[in-house]
Amino acid sequence: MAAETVTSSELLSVVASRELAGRHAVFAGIGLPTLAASLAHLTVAPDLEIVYESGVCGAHPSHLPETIADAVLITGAEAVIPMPTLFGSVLQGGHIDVGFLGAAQIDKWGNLNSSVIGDDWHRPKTRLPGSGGANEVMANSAEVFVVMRRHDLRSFTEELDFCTSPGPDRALADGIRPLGAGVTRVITELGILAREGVGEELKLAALHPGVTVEDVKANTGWELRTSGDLSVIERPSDAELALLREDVDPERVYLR
Amino acid sequence: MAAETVTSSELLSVVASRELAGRHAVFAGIGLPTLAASLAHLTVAPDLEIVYESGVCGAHPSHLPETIADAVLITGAEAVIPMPTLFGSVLQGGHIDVGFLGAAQIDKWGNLNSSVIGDDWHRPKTRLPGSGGANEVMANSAEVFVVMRRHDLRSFTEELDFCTSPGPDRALADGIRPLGAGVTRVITELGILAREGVGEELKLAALHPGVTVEDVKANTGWELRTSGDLSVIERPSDAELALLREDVDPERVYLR
Amino acid sequence: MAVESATGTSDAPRTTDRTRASDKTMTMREAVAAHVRDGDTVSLEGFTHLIPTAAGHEIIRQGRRDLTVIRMTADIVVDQMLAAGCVSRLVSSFVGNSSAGSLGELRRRVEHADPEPLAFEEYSHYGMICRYMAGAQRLPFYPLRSYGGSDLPDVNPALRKVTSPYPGPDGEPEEIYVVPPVNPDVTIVHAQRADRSGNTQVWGLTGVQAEAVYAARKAVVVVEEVVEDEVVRSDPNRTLIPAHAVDAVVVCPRGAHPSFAQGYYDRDNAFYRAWSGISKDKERLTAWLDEWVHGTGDHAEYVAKLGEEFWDGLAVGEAMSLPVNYGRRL
Amino acid sequence: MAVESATGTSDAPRTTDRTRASDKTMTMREAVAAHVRDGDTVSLEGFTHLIPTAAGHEIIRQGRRDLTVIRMTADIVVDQMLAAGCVSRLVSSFVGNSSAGSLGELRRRVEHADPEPLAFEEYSHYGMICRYMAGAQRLPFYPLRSYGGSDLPDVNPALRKVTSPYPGPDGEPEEIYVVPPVNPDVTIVHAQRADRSGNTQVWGLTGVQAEAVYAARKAVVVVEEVVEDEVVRSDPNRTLIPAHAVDAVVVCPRGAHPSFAQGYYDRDNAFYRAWSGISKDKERLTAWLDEWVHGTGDHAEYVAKLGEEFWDGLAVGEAMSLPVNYGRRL
Repeated sequence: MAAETVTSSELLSVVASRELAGRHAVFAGIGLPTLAASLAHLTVAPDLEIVYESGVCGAHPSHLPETIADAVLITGAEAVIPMPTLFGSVLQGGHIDVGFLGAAQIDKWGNLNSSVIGDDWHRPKTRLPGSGGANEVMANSAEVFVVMRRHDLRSFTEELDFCTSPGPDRALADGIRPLGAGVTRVITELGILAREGVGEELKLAALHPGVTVEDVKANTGWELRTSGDLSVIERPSDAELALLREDVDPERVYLR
Repeated sequence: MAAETVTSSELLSVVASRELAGRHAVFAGIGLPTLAASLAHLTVAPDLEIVYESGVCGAHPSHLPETIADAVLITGAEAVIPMPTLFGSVLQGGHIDVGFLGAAQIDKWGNLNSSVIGDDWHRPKTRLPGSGGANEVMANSAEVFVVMRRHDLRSFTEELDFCTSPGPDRALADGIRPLGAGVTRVITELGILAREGVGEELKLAALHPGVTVEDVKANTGWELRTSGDLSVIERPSDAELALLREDVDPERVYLR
Repeated sequence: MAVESATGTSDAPRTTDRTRASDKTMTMREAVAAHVRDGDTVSLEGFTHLIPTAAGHEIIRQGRRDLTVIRMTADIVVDQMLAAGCVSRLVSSFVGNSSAGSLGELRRRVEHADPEPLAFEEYSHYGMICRYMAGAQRLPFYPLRSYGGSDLPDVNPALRKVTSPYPGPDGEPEEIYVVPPVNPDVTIVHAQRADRSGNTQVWGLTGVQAEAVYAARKAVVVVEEVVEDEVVRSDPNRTLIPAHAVDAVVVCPRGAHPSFAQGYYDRDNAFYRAWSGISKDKERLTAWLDEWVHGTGDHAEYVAKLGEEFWDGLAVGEAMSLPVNYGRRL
Repeated sequence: MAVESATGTSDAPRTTDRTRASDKTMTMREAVAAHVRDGDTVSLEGFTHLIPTAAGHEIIRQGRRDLTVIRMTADIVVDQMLAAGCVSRLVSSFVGNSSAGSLGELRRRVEHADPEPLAFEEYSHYGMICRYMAGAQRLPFYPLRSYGGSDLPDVNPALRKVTSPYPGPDGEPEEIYVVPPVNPDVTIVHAQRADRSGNTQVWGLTGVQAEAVYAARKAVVVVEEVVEDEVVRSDPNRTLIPAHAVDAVVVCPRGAHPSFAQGYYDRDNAFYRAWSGISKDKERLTAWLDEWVHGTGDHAEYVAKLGEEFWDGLAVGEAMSLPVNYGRRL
């Protein structure tokens, strides 16, 4: 199992899983976040629970789920709760340590756009799906991890076309007291950007082996600063890859 | 089954049942209101549903329930709903046609006191149980029926010692838009007081046979006015009494 | 004494002319004809599970126009209703084909006003949930900790702020966003089973269906099967929607396809993936509607047209819940 | 890169150090010792059904003082805790012995400050429910259509008004009362069953227990029985309280007496009727506490002392729910 054969999905899943060390409750969609959380459960976060946006807590699926509402997530789960309870008591109630989000655009404060591409919301160039629960995941999770396959100037922008899910800095400017730290980790094919909370920009914190600071800067739309203790990300270990490939996604549904 | 043998409980139950003609959803506690609603279901209101404060809808009890939470109300019921749904969606949501309430004191506007006797809430002469759901039943039911065994100056007062459950007139004066008509019927051992809605006092609307207007006035703490079409209440019919005694409460749990 | 009905002072939208004991079963055709009118505000709920697709198709067949559709996840059924010209306004928090791709018609309407503009009110999921809760609870607004710093309030004037009358944790006044209630003219949901009077039981993902029903002036429940009263009454906690909130019960097996009904049939993931392609091409989309909606008289024909082999592919096995004891007085 | 925990900016009371998979079972003695401290705000919920009496008794045995007790229906268990001197403040919406009579100790405390005053915050039922909902949902307030024109706001300054940012039905500004959140230090509820990690299943009357648990910093679930994981997982919709909200699971059969546990034992109506007499006489009340609470080491002793014949009188028969199919992928 040589490191060279590691796919992008495997790499991102393994790196994200390490960031979940010690966490208890994760709000995650299907795909890389589920793979990361499932791997973390087997390695660095044995008590980890994945809460799905559909209301499933403590799933024990017979097959790897294809959607957050896959019937296999429900059968055998520990609890299935109504949506008002999920969003009201669990998410807004403050029970989520880490929420996973994706987005079409992210800026240096970790604000996210998943609504439209183009200047005019009313007549967008591209209509995207919108918030779903992203606005709430951002507002209420203790912290948010963003996993982006693509690290390029289209996604990492100086200015968002539209802010769907704001971080705490924008909330404060709007007179609203933020409850969480916002985006604290952005995990991409190039490395990891990180910030800790209010008033902090996303800085380059770690690089994948072989990637340079210049590579990342060239693909980031704002003037990216580098963390003082910039590190190189350890390659996925044989143990991590074995668990991921044999236990988490043996049919390679997501490990494309 | 001569009318002379009719007990006070039977009389009040029968009279109250007639007032439920055509109603669909009743919010009722155990005792006379349940008897009245059960009898109405067999006579003037075949579609009547009793919703209990405990969250039971469409009960089919094997025995006459002793409390609103009696286990026999739950087994075999059509629905048992959580308290936030009961009070939020059913009651405040506007699904109750008639709410039944009791009280220690009632005034001419149909405002009710079930909190304290005595001038000082902080150091009352008698501490009563308080609102329970009465404040909400009053605020949200389309109309409220009050069944009072005792019709005397202690209960029918010019001024309440404390207003626990206000009618719509007091709500308006407090700047709150009322949703229901408040108390529209007060059924006692002497007769029926009635009002239709905002701005109206309770007036004497009907008398039991043998009771005089003066009897009622002497036992009412405010200057009671009489309705233009004052009527005499028909005695319970043999059919009503038979249903009440044989079908509704054959073990005479409440028909003392 | 004559019993007069109190008029009260309420101008709230609720009607309480629903009866509990009566038989409310009717066909989908009858239910849509009776309860969905041109210009209505129609809520179709079901979060990825139990999506009332068959009801959407019947609305298309009956040619309803100028509807305001309220649906958290505006997905395939909404794209179909848009393409059929039923919808002039959409209120939603997610306009995508699940995780499987895009909604072609919706994007043409929004991005190019093709063939005509679509009025769109954008919320987040919890914003929609709170609107239903406010509607169900007859509240003037519902507070939520969303939207602070978002651009959504700039394009949706319904998102407003209230100052709490209690000091915040720092002792200073605290502001919070609120959403207004929604009271649909009719809410349509799909469920596993109900009795004839409308006591509706749902398991698996229960979404926001109960709140959407309580918020509505009228409610239609579409079910996989109508069961005897004894079945429902053996487990009253399973009744998510009591009869007093229901106006019509429609029996429509497999009416949630391509979504799923837990314990009845599985999700048709292949159709979700196919929809992005179908809907991207207006001609293909029109042909699909002609064949599968206008070309079928009702959902039973649609089901038959898909064929037994197809349904075998979505069949599920048994995983029965263990019973609980409600107790009986001895 | 070292993983550092984000401090965030939240000063909300929530802790997320609860784990899902671990075994949280402990004895009542351990649970009360660990989670109920002098001066705490303690919520005990269960609306006439599943009242956590045994937990109240253990709080008495351990001599807790200066508690603020939050309970919608302050009934026998509250009267007992008052008499034992545990409680300095009560937050409630109904202070009566069900429909069976009075609470003697409560009335002495309120009417005569005997033996000492009781701080009392009076609400209505829905006011209490909304306080729990605001607490669970981390809201600064919760609006409700109660209290307009009531004297309750005069004696309870927590009842305040907010003006809706949307016009009322008449186009004019609309005011509504609100209540503040409650976040108990610990909520204790009784339930039929849970697994070892705290996934708690309740049937029959479910009251406000889930909201009271979610509102609390810590939660103790007392159950009639702990069951194997497979039992809970056979019916995940029955789980009212997920493990992530639970800190301790206490197995305590018949711990809800004199209230009832649907399907397990019936209500002891005779004791409810007797309580008015017992509590009216301070000496009788003290003797009752000495014999039945201080005089028993734990609830198992209390149960044994009542005797088998007694429990036979509260036994219930079988009325099993019909199972539903959750489905299995083929």
